[in-house]
Amino acid sequence: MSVAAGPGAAGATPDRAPVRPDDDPRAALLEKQLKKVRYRADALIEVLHAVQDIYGFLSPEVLHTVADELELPPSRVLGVATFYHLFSFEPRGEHTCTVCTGTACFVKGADALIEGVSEAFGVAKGETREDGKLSLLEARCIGSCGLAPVALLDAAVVAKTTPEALVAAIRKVGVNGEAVADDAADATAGSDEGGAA
Amino acid sequence: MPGVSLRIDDNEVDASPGESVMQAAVRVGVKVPGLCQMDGVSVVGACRLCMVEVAGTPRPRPACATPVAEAMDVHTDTEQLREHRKVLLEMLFAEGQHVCAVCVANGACELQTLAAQVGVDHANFTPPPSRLTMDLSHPRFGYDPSRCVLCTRCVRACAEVEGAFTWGVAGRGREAHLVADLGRPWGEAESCTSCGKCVSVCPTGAMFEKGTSVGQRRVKRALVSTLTSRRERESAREVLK
Amino acid sequence: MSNGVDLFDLSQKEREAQAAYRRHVLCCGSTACLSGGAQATQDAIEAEIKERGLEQDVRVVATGCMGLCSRGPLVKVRTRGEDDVLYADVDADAGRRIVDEHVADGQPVADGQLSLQHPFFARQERVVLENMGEIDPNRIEEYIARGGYRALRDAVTTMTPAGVIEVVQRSGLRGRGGGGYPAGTKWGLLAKAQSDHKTVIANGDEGDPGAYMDRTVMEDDPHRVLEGMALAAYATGAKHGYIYVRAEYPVAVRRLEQAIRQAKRHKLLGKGLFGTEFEFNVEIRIGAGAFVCGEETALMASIMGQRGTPVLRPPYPTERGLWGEPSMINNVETLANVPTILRRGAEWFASIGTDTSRGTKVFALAGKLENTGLIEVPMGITLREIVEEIGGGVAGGKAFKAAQTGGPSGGCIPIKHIDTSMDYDSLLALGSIMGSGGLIVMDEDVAMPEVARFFMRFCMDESCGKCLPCRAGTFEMYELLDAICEGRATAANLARLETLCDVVRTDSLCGLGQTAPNPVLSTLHYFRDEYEARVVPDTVAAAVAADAGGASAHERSA
Amino acid sequence: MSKARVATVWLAGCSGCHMSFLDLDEWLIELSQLVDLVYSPIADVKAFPENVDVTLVEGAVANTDNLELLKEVRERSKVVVAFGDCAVHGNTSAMRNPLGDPGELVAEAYRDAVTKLHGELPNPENGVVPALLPRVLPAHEVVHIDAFLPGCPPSAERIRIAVEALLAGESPELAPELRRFG
Repeated sequence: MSVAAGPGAAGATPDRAPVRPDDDPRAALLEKQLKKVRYRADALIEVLHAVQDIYGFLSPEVLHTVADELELPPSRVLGVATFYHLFSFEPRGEHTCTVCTGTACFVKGADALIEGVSEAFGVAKGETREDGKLSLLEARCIGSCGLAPVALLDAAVVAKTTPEALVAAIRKVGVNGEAVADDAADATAGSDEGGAA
Repeated sequence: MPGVSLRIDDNEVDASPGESVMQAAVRVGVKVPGLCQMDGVSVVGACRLCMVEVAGTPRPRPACATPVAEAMDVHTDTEQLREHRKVLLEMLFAEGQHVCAVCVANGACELQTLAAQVGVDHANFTPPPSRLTMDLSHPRFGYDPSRCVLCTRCVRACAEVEGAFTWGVAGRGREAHLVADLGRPWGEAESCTSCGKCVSVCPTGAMFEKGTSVGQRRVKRALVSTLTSRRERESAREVLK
Repeated sequence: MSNGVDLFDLSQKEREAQAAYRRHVLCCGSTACLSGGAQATQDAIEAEIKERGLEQDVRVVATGCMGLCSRGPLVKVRTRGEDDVLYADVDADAGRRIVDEHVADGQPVADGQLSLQHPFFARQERVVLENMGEIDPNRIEEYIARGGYRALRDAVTTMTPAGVIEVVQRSGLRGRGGGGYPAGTKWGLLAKAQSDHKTVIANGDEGDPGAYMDRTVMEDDPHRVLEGMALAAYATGAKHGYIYVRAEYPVAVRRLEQAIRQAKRHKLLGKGLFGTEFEFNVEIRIGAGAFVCGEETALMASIMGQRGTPVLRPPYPTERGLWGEPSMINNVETLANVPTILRRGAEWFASIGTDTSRGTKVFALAGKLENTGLIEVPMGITLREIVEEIGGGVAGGKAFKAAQTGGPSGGCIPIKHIDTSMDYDSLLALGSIMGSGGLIVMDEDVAMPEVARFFMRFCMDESCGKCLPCRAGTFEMYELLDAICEGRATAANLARLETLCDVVRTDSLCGLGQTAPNPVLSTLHYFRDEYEARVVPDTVAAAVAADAGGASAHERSA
Repeated sequence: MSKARVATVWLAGCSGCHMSFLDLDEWLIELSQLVDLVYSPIADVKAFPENVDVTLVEGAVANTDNLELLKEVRERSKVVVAFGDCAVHGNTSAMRNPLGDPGELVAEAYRDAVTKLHGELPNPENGVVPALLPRVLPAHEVVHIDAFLPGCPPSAERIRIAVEALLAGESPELAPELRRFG
């Protein structure tokens, strides 16, 4: 191993994610993925994709594990992870609304979509609402320019949309208005989760 | 090995193949401004302050990363280059919080000297959020990201000379910043050997020795280049033995 | 399958199998139509056909993109001995009606028909997209039945590598990723390099926001990309290939993975191909959201699992690239042209287009037009023909203002140049670039400084941060553009913006920074009055700055 | 020949630049033959006068008083010089900028800190103390500046070269070693 943090040090540090499959079922999935790429350092990006799929986001503990397993300096792992915008360092909301901000969508009013959703649900662009219900993200271009403006609600494409229609679609999957006003509404509209798929 | 001859600002220069234009220029007393270049570590050509005009090429090239060639005609100090260097330095100042008056490196700062040379006489400071927190967790050294110019000399010295790979660059664009290991405080970086090479190569006061005050920077920037050239020389001698 | 005869057999068999059906219902299964509900349409059509017991007689195929994405889901009914009939905006009900009336009774449905003689289709010339909307991208047999892999077989068994390069060179094919470097010349450079570990790389990191040509090719005709790569590998002596795909294109990744498996099974990839020594394998690498990875050296860094920061060239990748070995990067669309060029000849290809821009170009036509979608046109077509005929004119009766090509690296073409020829050199002369093929039309309502701000925001967000001019310059230019758009910039600010354009363009390390000022320069050139109209006197700007506590990063003294 | 009308003002700074000015020592006597000092923190003049030829501005613009005075200076002066690093780029005065809202900083210092100063916040409403600007600005972000005189403080030598040039109606040209920040 080329870094000072050798295998001995790894055991002594409490903040590594468990690598033994019996500790955490997700660790088994990660291990499988690491085996698949034969622990090759150049597969770092694929491994990080896998970590995000498995854990939902990249935590420092898992990044440490990845560095150890691929025998990469931790600074290089963090450097790569933070370079690419698709990697997230905090858990995403239960639902994700991703507004495409490609040129075609820009020309057709993507800004208004973001503003509309942001106002209706009280969530800032690029962030997750405090109650963890909704993340509002931007995408560079999802390649559906013919249908501009478009947004992704979880995995479903909402095409040729308007702020009103998009807000309605988000409500339909079970996200209510402002997070603060949610307590009262929760009792009536909490059952419709994951309806978008 | 047959040498090459070229012209740098109307000086005839003899150089060896593989040398950079910057190295050849120094020998005839032409000092091309630069921040990221440093003898003893690899060349990245990132600060773009050493851009020079080479006759026959469409755009200026970094002197640090351009190898000499026979009959090359180089100009290092044209009006356009001077103007561009000034703008580049202004942008560098605008990225950070380079308050010379309260800096360890005051009087021994490459950025400060360059600004004076190039004629930057005013500036604005607007550091991005990632550059705000000073890291004083290391027992011997401190790091002030608002004074970092992202030359990555420390990253290269740490990786290429010390072999610790403690320092890396994280984030991108304007949010690019140095990190130790996984972005933990420097003092907790397991890989750091506390060798201080990063501090020695820092062109500004971003990395400093604790206990030094304004204008008291002591470490020699030549440390790393001395180490590497000595290593090369002496290991050649070992082979002969 | 070990030789060409088997390939021919397979093709024959597939054609016979297809010919056994009296009717084919081709349902566009491209990403755009799917997001418009194409799956439900296809399900309804299949159910209806089953209900009527027509399965033996009618074949339903989910094809790739038919092009007119704004009118999806699209369905095409093909009947032996009759002209094809195309239906637009086909929902499940309309799909059932098409089966009831057209497929079962032979009476085309009157509503929703779109004439295939419509200029949107008639004005196109399809080379790269020749199989789009015709084949099921999941089946290698259909690709082969339309002549696929024949060019590879013939090249490997009857031509020398130099002979292949010569054909590509003679065809005049230029790189479709933006720069327009002659493909044959690039292939020649890699062929000349001495190494046993040469690599060809297909660049599918389509980063231009507003473009999806490469995505469509990879998703809907993946074998074409593989065949193009294999031809490049044979010609240059490479044994290994990578396809670098944006992570935003999961369908493309799946289809390419499947295509690679199929090609291996049919011995079209792997060792000892066509009974010769030729060997070629392909791996897929997935990006993770970084526009700069479209740049050659950044792309290679990313393939090697590193930060996608560009490095200085020279050395060029063909000298020292991936893992330090000679490597060649071609855009997906460039490679997708190659099988057809080999099959139909350099002269045929060179006869399309203009003297310096041969062949066709695929554009993602978007923005404020009646018809938007994916089109392929001969180079040299005028912008007017694209906008007015293919695009059906500006939507809602508004006036055309400008078209943007080349995305964040490109520029705009104003109305006075609408008759310009769409080729590499004419676009360059107008201060834009061909780019990868994004073509966005803007109407009178679009404010050009805001367009420039949009692209600068993009470049600022995508700058890798390695070199100073791009990292700091794109930020400062964005701040200035924002100040201009929001009415708090002075004439001095505008002058500073122009200075920064010059510095960033001249001094940046890679193409991203060198071209980032283009949208500003171009809109300033053609629409300077819009910038000047927003500039305010010093006193006004000072008051705004003080109120905001000088929230903007700009300087006020000249 | 009438004497040039010269002023110096002190915005958000430490007065170090003015101290350095006093370091001109006996040259000050010569200077007094050439100029009338019509306004200065070291002269007892209440209002900034009209028709000033040259004004040296020490300090950054940190509060509403600084802002008003600097605008007045610009309107009433032919030549305005950013005098010292605070005026030139904000310097130490502007180091609060990255910390954000000055209201929070004031609350921390006056009300919330363990070693609080007063226990109550200074109130700009009553007109005794001026309100802080959200961000400290160098002089050139507020008004046009004709010449920059960097240094913390600029040495007496720099000041003399600059003032001599300005009085001769020229733009001061400082040698590289004399225009260093800090």
